[in-house]
Amino acid sequence: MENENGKEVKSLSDVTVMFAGDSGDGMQLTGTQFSDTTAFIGNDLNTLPDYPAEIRAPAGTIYGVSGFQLHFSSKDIHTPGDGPDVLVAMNPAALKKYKVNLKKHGTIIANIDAFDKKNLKLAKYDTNPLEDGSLQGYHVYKVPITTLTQEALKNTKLSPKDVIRSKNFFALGIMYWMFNRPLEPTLKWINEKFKKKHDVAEANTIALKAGYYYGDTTEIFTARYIVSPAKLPKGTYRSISGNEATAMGFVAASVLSGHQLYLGSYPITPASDILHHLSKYKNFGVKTFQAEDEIAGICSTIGAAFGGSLAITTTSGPGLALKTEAAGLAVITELPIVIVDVQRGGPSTGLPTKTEQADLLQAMYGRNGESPIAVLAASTPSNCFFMAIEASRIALKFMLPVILMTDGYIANGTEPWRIPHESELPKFDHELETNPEGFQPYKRDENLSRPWAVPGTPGLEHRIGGLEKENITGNVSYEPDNHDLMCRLREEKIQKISNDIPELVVDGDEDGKLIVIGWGGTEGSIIDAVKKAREEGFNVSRIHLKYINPFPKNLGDILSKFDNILVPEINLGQLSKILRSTYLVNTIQFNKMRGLPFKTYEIKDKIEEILGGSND
Amino acid sequence: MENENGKEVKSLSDVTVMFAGDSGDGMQLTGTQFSDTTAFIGNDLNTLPDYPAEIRAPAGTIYGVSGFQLHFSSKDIHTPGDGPDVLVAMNPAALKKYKVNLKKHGTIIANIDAFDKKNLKLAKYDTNPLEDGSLQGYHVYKVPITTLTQEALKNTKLSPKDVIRSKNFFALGIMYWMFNRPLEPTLKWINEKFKKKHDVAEANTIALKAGYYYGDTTEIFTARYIVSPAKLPKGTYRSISGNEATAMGFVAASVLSGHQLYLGSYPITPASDILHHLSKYKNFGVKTFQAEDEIAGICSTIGAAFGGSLAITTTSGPGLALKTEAAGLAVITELPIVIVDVQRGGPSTGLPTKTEQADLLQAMYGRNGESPIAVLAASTPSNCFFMAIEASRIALKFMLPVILMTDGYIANGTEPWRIPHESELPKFDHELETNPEGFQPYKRDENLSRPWAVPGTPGLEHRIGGLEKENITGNVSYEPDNHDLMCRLREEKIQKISNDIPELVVDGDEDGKLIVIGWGGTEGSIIDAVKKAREEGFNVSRIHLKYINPFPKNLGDILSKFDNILVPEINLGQLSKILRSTYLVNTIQFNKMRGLPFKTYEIKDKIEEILGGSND
Amino acid sequence: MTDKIDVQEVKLTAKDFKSDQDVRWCPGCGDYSILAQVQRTFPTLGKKKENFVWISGIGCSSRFPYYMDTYGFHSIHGRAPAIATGLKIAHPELDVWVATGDGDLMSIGGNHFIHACRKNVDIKLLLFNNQIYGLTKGQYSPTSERGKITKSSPYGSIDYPFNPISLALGSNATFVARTVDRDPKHLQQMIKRAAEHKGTAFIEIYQNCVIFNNGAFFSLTEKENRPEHTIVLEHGEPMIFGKNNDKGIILDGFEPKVVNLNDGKYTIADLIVHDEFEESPVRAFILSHMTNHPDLPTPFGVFRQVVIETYNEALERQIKEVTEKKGKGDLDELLFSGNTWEVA
Amino acid sequence: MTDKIDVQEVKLTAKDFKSDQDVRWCPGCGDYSILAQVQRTFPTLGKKKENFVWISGIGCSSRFPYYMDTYGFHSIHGRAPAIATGLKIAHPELDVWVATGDGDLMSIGGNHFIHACRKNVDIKLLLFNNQIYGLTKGQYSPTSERGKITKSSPYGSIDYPFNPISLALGSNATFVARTVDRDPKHLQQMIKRAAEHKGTAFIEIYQNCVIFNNGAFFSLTEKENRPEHTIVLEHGEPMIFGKNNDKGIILDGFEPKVVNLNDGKYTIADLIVHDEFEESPVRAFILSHMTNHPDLPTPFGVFRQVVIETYNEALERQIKEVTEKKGKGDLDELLFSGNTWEVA
Ligand SMILES: Cc1ncc(C[n+]2csc(CCOP(=O)(O)OP(=O)(O)O)c2C)c(N)n1
Ligand SMILES: Cc1ncc(C[n+]2csc(CCOP(=O)(O)OP(=O)(O)O)c2C)c(N)n1
Ligand code: SF4
Ligand code: SF4
Ligand SMILES: [Mg+2]
Ligand SMILES: [Mg+2]
Repeated sequence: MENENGKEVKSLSDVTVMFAGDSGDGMQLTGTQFSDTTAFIGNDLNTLPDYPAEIRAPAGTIYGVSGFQLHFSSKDIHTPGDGPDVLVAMNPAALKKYKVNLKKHGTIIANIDAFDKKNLKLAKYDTNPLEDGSLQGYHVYKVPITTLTQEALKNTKLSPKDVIRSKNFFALGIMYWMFNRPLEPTLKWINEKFKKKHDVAEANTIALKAGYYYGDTTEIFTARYIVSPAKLPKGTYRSISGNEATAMGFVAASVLSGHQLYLGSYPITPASDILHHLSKYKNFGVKTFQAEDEIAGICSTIGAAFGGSLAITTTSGPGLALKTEAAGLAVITELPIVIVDVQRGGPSTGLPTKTEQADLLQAMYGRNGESPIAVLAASTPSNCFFMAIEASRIALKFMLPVILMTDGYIANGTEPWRIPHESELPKFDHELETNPEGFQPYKRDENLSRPWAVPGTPGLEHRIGGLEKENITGNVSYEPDNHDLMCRLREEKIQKISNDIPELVVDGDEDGKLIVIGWGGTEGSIIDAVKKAREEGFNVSRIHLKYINPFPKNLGDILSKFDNILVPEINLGQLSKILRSTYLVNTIQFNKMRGLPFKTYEIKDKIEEILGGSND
Repeated sequence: MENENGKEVKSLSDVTVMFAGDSGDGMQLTGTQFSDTTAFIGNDLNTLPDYPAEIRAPAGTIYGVSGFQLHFSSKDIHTPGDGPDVLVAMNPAALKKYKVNLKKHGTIIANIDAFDKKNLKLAKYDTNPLEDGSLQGYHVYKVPITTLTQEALKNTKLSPKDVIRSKNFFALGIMYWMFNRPLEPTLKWINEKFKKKHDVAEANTIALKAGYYYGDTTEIFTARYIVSPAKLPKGTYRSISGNEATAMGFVAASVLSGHQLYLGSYPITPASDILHHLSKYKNFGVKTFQAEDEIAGICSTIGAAFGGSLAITTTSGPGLALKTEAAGLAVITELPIVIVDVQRGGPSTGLPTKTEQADLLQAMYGRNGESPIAVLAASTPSNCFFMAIEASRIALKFMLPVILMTDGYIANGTEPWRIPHESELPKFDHELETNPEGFQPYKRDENLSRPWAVPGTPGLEHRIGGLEKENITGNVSYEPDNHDLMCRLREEKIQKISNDIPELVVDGDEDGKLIVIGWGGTEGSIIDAVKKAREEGFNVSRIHLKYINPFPKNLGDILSKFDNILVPEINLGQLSKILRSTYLVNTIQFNKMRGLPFKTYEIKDKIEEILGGSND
Repeated sequence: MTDKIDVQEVKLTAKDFKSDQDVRWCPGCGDYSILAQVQRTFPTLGKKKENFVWISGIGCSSRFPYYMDTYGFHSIHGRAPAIATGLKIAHPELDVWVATGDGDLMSIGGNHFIHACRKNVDIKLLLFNNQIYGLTKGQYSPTSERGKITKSSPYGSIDYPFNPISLALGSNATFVARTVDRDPKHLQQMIKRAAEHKGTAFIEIYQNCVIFNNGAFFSLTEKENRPEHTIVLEHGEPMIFGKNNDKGIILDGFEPKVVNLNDGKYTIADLIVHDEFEESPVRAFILSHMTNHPDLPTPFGVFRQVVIETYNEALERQIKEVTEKKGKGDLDELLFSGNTWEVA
Repeated sequence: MTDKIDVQEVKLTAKDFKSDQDVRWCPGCGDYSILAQVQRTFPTLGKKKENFVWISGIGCSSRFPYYMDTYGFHSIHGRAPAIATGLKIAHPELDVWVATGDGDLMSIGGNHFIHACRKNVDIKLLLFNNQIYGLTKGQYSPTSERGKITKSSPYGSIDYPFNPISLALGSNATFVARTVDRDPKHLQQMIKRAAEHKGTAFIEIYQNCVIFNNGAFFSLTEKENRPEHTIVLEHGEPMIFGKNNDKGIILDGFEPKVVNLNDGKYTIADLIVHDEFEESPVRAFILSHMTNHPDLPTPFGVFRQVVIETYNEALERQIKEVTEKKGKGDLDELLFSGNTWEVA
């Protein structure tokens, strides 16, 4: 506890802030700036953007609120935080929407200018919460952010409307002051971003600084906080979202494998950003094709793979549903493609901007006939990078389609990422077939992989297709025994992959009363929950699946060593179903389908419930 | 053993015959005639057509062979027979293709006229099997069927080509003689069918009789057989295929429910015949729409259901894959549609004319998000009729989509069917909503079913759609808790159906060492296998699932009472997976993926293997 | 149309067609105008309120049904025409309308669109063409101009756009029209015309997306541009346009050409007289190719309307004919038909 | 085209394009002729054998790739154009051909068809139009005439057919032609023309299905009918037809009309002179509507061929431009771009 400028300075290890306002208030941008700066000064962090399905819902309404939650710490953290310590509410609707999650005794910074009659009514407040005593127990700072911004910018040449648009930078300034962050990264960003709009750059700069100085000089803030850098492994870091990491992972896979990257895709939330990112990388020879629909997306991808590209298609649940028939074609033709499914809330259109894990069974089984596919799942934003490479590597080596699952949470969420060098990345070992001698389209190697003989190669002319193939020759075959054989070979080939992926390492004791097993984007919540439970003396272990079909070889063994198996999933128990049928083990399901990542305490409470014996 | 016309007459209880020839030889027609006549005289019977994927493969080739297998008996039977006792081979390719299945000491009637050099070569015979001794051990009758037909028809006005086309009737005549069947039903059929082609009618009549008399008079046949009528329950019978039964079942459901029947479909083997049949029933007010693709097929069906029709769509595996996204829309809008999946060999285009059971997991899980659907499966050709009614009844009562699974084998196979009267059919109890008072689109009744309020009803104007709905009001809702609730309600609604379907009745002891559990089109093989095993002293029980989602209520109980659970499936273990995860029971899988129904002995051998203790 | 009119006892007003849902489009979005014009036109159609159904796919535009107090169905991306088709065929007494976007109808829904046109099902398709994917935040669409810079085409798109009017005509659509969000009166007229057409009616509505494609149609809609860059098609009228009505369109061989009516070379008598009802679609096709032509005005109005039996009419006719011939279906009779035999 | 020609050392013959698979179409099927003409034409194109790829969907016609000794892909129903598009974009050095049927391309594949036309991807689409679903044993297709009795339309179909040429033109296809299985020479010509076109090339081939739709085109293909019922389009030539070359086509307003050259009223100079290369598609569209017209001959030949940048060319150009501007992509540089910071 130091003193500076007459204000108390407190040291904290762990803070969650939430920027919330109208869709038009620029909250996503504000949150991103705060997180970039926070990463820059060395905190570990994790973010969760939350925006409406509407492009611009009418101002002031609750469904028009856009929020950005950000968790940062001097320790290693893995979730965006269960609820904010500090809520910046740019209007009443924002307060209404996010107050429920606010931590006990949390702080609210409210833009009182926006708390007028109209906005209160739109937010369905009968009385002004800033005045009716309903916020007792919270630290409420009422700041006339709009007025102060207008005041600060009164000498600029901007229109009144544009002036008001800078108010998010004012709010950001306050927060930078409160958490002791430098202004430079954002100032630099403003100058680059608005290079051509000098007026705007100037206004935002002034507003940011004004907010900072406001915090410093005004009487209302009595404390500011220091969150020291986290002890992260040495290296160069950047902040990265899952979609960006996925895109870069595929570029990396293209460079590593030597195959041109092809993406055939149709826009869909929350997967579109992968398309957006990859369409920028033309100088890597990346070819992106915005197809007429998801079916054309995957079919063009299959065409490109037939031709020798590292070919991928990206989508979300409804799009995956449309791709199933063609995915089956990739299965039977044994062509290497990667299908990325950035999961969102379903069924049907469902909750398009919310996260979920309910496409797993579709990925596993959603095709006609026995049509096995390899399934991988990324667990954090940065892990998307590695899993994109892994998905590519497996597809090319084993000559088969791979589905890589991510979800809306990790796709849009960000975390600091220690950037690997090319040399640290996985190796690709597969070859194009070029030798006509003894060539047979379905002759298999030790991995049961068939040769990749691409058009343009003299002497390897051959035909593939969706009718059952005779093993080895690849000719059409209606032979009963051949079909039985081929169905089993396709399945066996998937199982061969398990020789090529890492075994699971248990986090915690290798046997005991309870193991928590998760997959995909819930890893952060589970890590933190298990850690906290252990800190409170509970003996609980943990594993996390990134390879689902096939499972790592030692999974069955591990599970057999625990009395209880807890499977938290953001679905109604899909992994659980697979574990039960594969290993005949009982599972304790823990399912929430709220369009949101798990909160740490939810899983921790469940662990305690099990180990406390109250539920046995 | 009697004597008649100098020939021995043997009595048999059980015969399987196979008519096989070139695609152009009319074998499907011949087989159908034989089976109609056989049904007519009161045998129980079961058929298995087997035709090539090509429309007319080049004459004489093995892949151009078309076969029709038919099992008839004086007892209750359930399969088309493991292999023929008598093989009618119209050419060498037919002999080549089906000899492998011929029973020991079986009979071959070969059209020696077709065993010329060219045909032998096309059939890949180096030497003539009729002469090289390779058929030793079989009863081989070499009949110059073509020549004899030409001879018989030499006085008709038909062209030589047309004369030859009558040779299948000659062959049929021989078989009618051999098995003591009356000619009248076929003669009647000929006269109706060729009403307008008098010449053809005459030729076929002559050929049929000539074949019959040939059997009677010629020296080469030494015996004929009597297969007495089976003891079937009293009633009026007809022979019926699964597709025809499915079509009629829906017409019945339409009449019973009082809702106009709507079918939106896109042709696909082996489901097209349902479309063909239903398009004939315009005088029942049935509306069939041949859509531009499967997606339009199901979407138009959803539209019709929204409007108050009993609305169905029919397809096979690849089509089901295309319908998954829209099926999810039916799930979330809780609209009653029936999707019929006539399964065929997969993955992808696979084996389009062969049977398989490998779409079960796709039907269960092949949609994005938690998107539960009711799944029913018909078990025999005639059972399709009842299950079509059941699927309709459940869809309308519970307001949800239902998938009805059949397969290529039962769809094309036929069996005698005791025709039920309207009064014997299931009752429908559901109502259209008409009362605006207190109307809410997602208000649920005790079955969790929401009201069916159809456009055109004054005062019930409302909006539905694919975004998550608020329970009761049906408004769009992004509320986390509402989504969780709705996902669970949709699942719970499926489970409610189990109150409305029959419990399983065990065939055999209610506990013991082994129970065989099957689903869908394998029932016949399993019944016969279990029966035979029991006859040989093995204590084995049996249940068969026609309702898969939800399972009948007592399934878990039943399974828990047996030491071993054998699950024969024409896939790699899909029902098995569901049983294991649902009940945590060990299963013994028995899987063949040969595009063919199980042979009775295959399952029986497996039963013996298990109970003999050799495999424990 | 008289057989369909069934005058309501209480006269409907625009308000009767407003649902209780808050409208959630961006302030300034062209969709608001389309909604308002529909709500204004529907009460004038003399049809029963409960018989109206709005079906949509996915996109900003596809939110439309929520705001209409009629039956409505916000379905899945691209499939609205197929759902509408099933509904109309099954229940021909309903008035089935589709609200759709250029991504929804021209991209993923293209097949259902051309087949609906071909089959002449009596449904109304309103294409909200903003030449962009709005809901997914701004990717180019199949109607975007080539070279457009968007999120998915950072270096400019390389796709050539569809001409939706030409595509509809190439699919034999029986009613094809174009209008624009900023001309409420014309928009109302076109809605009314579509409502009165028996058969698939297609209206392309140029719609401004203020957020991702603002001003896409300003060259056609703003006061200063409009008279010189657009021409309004009127049946039986010569094709005249221009600020001073001093320009006209003639047919020069196969191609339309602008002529000046003031320079003495041409008179009104030389101009093409518009004929909406011509059986052949070739005239309409020629006019459709005046769209965004550097030298020609872009046409608005009804390009084509021909009346032929609709799919739903044909189906009802066939059911009637078969029923008359065979008698109304009897279930027992059906079940007991064919070769039957008795077991005693 | 010269840049693409790379003369083979060994001259190819038709036999080089015959695969070792037995052809399994019905005896007498029109598909045999199409196969033969392709095998005859390919060796004359001066292209590398290993660069040819045939892609098909599902249908009798889609068995085509098995019989060609090139790379081949018998894919799924309706999707061949999408697969071909991906292959060509990714690997523009290949010559990508699609064999498809009227169900495959016009029904389930309609969307990919119109989008391939619009995008002008350099692929060749050969439509085997037998106006029936062959492989599924005889249902009417989107090109079947109305009233057709088939398995799925026992009382006559109530669908109006597509005119595939009009649909292609409505989708802005850059190469559109029609030919027929029974005219081997013309078929070969059209194949060659398509091969030489840069951009999406669409050929409608009337193809006789002997089993389910025998004789569908006899009124156009049989000796006695052909001269009076068909007209062969030739660039730069006046549109003349008839047994004695005594009839011609003029343009009467918007509509083509048959005139007699012998009655003294018209001479050859009055006739339409065909122009394949006209930029606007309206002429071709007018000609397309002569198809199956009671008073007009059905045209065969190239309706339209225009050359504009293909999708694949544009993509390669853009990659080149961006690479020139930004330098060839470097992975480390990409990974380390943006806001980075060091942890020591
Ligand atoms: C199957 C599927 N694919 C993709 C999407 C994502 N998506 C939603 S709307 C849309 C396009 C919207 O554009 P448009 O139809 O022009 O409507 P607008 O928003 O411009 O009115 C897309 C690609 C989806 N919801 N479902
Ligand atoms: C997804 C899917 N739907 C339907 C089918 C069934 N099917 C196979 S070919 C075909 C149509 C064939 O007609 P066409 O394209 O005209 O080809 P043709 O046989 O006449 O040459 C259909 C409906 C299929 N194989 N896959
Ligand atoms: S994004 Fe564009 S189209 Fe969508 S609501 Fe906003 S302005 Fe309208
Ligand atoms: S069914 Fe028709 S199209 Fe198919 S192979 Fe036979 S003749 Fe040819
Ligand atoms: Mg749009
Ligand atoms: Mg066809």
